[in-house]
Amino acid sequence: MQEAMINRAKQLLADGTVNRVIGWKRGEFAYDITPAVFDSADELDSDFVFDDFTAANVSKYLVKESKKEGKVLAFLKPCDTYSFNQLVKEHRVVRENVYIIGIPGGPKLDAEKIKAKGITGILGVKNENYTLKIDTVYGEETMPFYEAVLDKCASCKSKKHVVYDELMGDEGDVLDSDRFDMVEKLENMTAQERYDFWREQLSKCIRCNACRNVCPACTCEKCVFDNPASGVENKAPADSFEENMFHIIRAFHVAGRCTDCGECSRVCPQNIPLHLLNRKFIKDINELYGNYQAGEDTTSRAPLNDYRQDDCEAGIVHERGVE
Amino acid sequence: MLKISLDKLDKLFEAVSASQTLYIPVDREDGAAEYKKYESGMKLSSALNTVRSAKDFFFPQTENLVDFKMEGKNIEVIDVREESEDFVIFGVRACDARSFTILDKVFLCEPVDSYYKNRRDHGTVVTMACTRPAETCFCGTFGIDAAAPEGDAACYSDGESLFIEAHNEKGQKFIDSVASLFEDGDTAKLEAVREKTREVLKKLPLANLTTDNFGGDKLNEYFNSDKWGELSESCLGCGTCTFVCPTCQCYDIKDFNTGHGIKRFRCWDSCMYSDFTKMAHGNPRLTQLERFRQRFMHKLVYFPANNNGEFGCVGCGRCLSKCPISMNIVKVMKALEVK
Amino acid sequence: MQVNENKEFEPLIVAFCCNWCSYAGADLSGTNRLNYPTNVKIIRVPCSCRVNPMFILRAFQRGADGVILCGCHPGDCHYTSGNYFTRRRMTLLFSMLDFLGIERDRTRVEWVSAAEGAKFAATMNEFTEAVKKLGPNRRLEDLRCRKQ
Amino acid sequence: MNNDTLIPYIGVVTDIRQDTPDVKTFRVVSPEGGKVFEHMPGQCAMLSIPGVGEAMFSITSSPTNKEYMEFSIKKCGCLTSWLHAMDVGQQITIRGPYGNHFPVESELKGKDLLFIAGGIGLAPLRSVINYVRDNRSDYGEVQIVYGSRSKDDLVDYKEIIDEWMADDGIEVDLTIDNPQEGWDGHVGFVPNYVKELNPSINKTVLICGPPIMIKFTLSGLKELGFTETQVYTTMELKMKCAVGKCGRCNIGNKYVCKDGPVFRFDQLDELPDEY
Repeated sequence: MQEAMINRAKQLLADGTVNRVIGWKRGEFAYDITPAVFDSADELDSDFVFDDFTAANVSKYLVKESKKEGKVLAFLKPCDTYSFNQLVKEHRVVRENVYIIGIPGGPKLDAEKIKAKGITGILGVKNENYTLKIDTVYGEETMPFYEAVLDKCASCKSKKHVVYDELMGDEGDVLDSDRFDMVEKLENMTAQERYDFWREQLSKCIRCNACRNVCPACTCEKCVFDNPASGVENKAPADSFEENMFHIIRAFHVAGRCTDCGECSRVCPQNIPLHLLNRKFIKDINELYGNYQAGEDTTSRAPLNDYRQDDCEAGIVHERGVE
Repeated sequence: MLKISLDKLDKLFEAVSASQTLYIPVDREDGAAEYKKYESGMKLSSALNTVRSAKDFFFPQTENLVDFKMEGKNIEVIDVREESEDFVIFGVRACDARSFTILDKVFLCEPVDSYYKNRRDHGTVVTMACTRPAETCFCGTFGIDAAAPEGDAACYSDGESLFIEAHNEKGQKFIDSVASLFEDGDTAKLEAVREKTREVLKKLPLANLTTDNFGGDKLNEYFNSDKWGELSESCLGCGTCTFVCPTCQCYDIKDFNTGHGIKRFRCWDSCMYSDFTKMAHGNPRLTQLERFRQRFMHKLVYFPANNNGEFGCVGCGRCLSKCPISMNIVKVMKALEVK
Repeated sequence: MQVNENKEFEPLIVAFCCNWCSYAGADLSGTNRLNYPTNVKIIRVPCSCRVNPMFILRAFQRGADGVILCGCHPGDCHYTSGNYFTRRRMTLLFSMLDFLGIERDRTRVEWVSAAEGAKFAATMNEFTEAVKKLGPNRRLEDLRCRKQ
Repeated sequence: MNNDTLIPYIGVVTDIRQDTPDVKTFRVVSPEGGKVFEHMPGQCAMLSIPGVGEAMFSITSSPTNKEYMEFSIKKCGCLTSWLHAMDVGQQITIRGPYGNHFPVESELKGKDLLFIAGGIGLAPLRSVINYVRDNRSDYGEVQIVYGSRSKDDLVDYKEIIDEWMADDGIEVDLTIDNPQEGWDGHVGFVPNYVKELNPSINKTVLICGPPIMIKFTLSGLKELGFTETQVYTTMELKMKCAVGKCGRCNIGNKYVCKDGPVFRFDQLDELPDEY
């Protein structure tokens, strides 16, 4: 696949369709790839990579890239196309300046999960029939492929590309995923249990803002939490309240716009399952206002920009789930 | 050297925690390790390192500096400082132990930061030698021997027993306080383990990384390098690298109005944030390129220029594994280096 | 707020009231000499839709034990549709607070028209009682703001 | 525990003078009367209103003034707006003195001095000018070139006319950007005016003002034959701790709060261009 992508990118560069390519760049190890912009065929040949670790969603970079001179080629996985489409819908990217090639999605791997198995000193990772052969300074180790799959890929919602100019590989379908299982499990706990669960999780937060900065839906020019005039600016969670507030408000601000790409949880250095907050909103929206998938199209009204006269009352919260 | 059997470690922890607060790295459910206040039953993590570094103990993420009470036109200043209690941090790795030396250079130079010094004076650092370094480790680049860590006292494991030796008075005091649990031990096997660790260290992918071409004398050369644009291109501008870094020490001072007084607190800040240098009349670092450059220039050039060539990095590898886009000091050094 | 064994816990209730209906309703309950607890502090907003989730959270941060949002009845919004948006927003927000384990009886939305002085007083009495039963807000408070 | 520099003292504002439409000068003393601390010309202090913020301001009064300190502050951000809204008698917090100072006791001693200021840039220089006036025999000729947008924007206009101009051996050259009714002095930008005045190149120059003014004045001075080792300036960047620890006010490896704010231009030349 990587070879085919590089070749196609080189063609498009050569015929002038695009003047640069956004993709992933090889790192020091087997897994530490960096999103990067490639300007030339040489750069593509030496550094472009597409493998089991290229999980990073490059859609958000296109907010900036699409406003530059010329057209950029972007390789988007199915989940990335949802993010991109949502950005198109919000007029955050200039669609004409992006040439999209839809590429097959994951499942992608999480190096942290390999390391959590106690495997360290990793020199190389190979996938042989869904068994990972990991070459380390301490000898070769193996582990099942599926145990190292990123959480966001394990509950993949769709293999379908919602926007592209051309497609490489086969088109997939929207999947019947189990992504709301954990939300449901939490809903069925008691309030005290839920409170304890979230306190344990959110107290790990170091307010590095990685979740916000990587989020394709968080594209405000100036975030309320960075604005000294907002009265809620905070840099470090000085109190448990601030941990809660940051994550509630962040999830709320992307409610109805979050495509569930899972980047927030992927980048969290403290492994907080932030996607559960977003999925809770998605699940509520689906149940209360009808199924809605952000990024699926560019014309429908977002659930929070819309209403029906017979919407349920807020008191419905009292009637659902466990107290 | 004194030793204690590894299966008696909980006895040691019980004894230490009976007289003072003890912090040890423990495994979390998600597989990561973090320092926790020791309570009976906790097991020492075997992980190489914690996600958050040990700098928290001396330079916490937020701390109250001073309180103010405002009444009419008058202000009352309330000093909230209290003498810290004695505490022990057990199981600090060699890289983190060195980071304290670097933080000391900042906080203990005149005028001494009394908040930091207070904790530093009351904290005893007991280090633990590494036996299974990871591919992200490059402490050797900064002259740190992972098999012989610094700290007030150091521990080494040979797989059966834990050996301990003091490096200074504070460490000796710690050992004396629990001496009854230790016995004299033969270090032959330990030496073999250390030798093996050093062999592994030599084989690590970053073993050949050197700082020879960095330092204060190439300030403008590196500052004006044309690589910064490409390197910082995909930087998200989050603070992960700074917050997990054991040597990043920049902070912000902020006021919080509680409704019945003002709390002035300081908290970690990141040079990666857009408002780090923002003033009423402008910002000298307007783009991520400048902010990104500041972080690495500080560690590789400015810090050594001001501190006799000592670098502001200990090679712990946290930023290598935690950066959301895997852009880190190693990639910067390799791309930037001018021979 | 300190819980004193001798003294009954008195919750602090913040009520966001829209200018056109609920605030007038509160006024009416006053002119009709209907009692509602002094625990309730009213904040007047142009429309219930003005209330941002942040307002609710900050009320809790600053010491509120319960937050109630009152607006015109659906269909009667002075700005035509403001309260419809409020309804969706607050439903989702309250559901999220519930998801985080915050007691669900601490938050409420009630539609009170300018003519419903009695409903306003009754709602406030009822809500204050409900919050009183829950005790002080501990799960969504900012310890720095707690009065010693 | 020792006193920590991050814990401020109280200062009482005893006098507020409206200098120009957007500059006020505040007189600050300690609650017991007298100065809160001693300083040298060019040093700074952190002023704050708790709950609003804290920022670095240069001390405008001369150390030779034993009764009080003065700060000339232009309204441009959040804290300065609050300071401008204060009434006399208001307490603020103050800590310092921070940074280095103009070398009034070493390099500048016995020299002919040329002060060049633009707008609020006069504030840090006023401290030196008055220090020099009070120790007149230690220094040679003194020339002050000061310009601003208009006559109303000249800070300390009264003091300039009544005191500085009345002194023997001090030449004051004022200029404003555009012609204005009631102004019969020079009209034009500071850099050009300095060139017109053609000062003797034996003078040591102290310059402060907007960056663009400094840039053009400096190149003008070079044309006249001045060297960078003759020219001093004072800088400002965002500061939080004021003691070189919080890590944001650096230019290269130099911290403006600790190694500055006074720099000689040859020192600045060695540093990266990031200010």
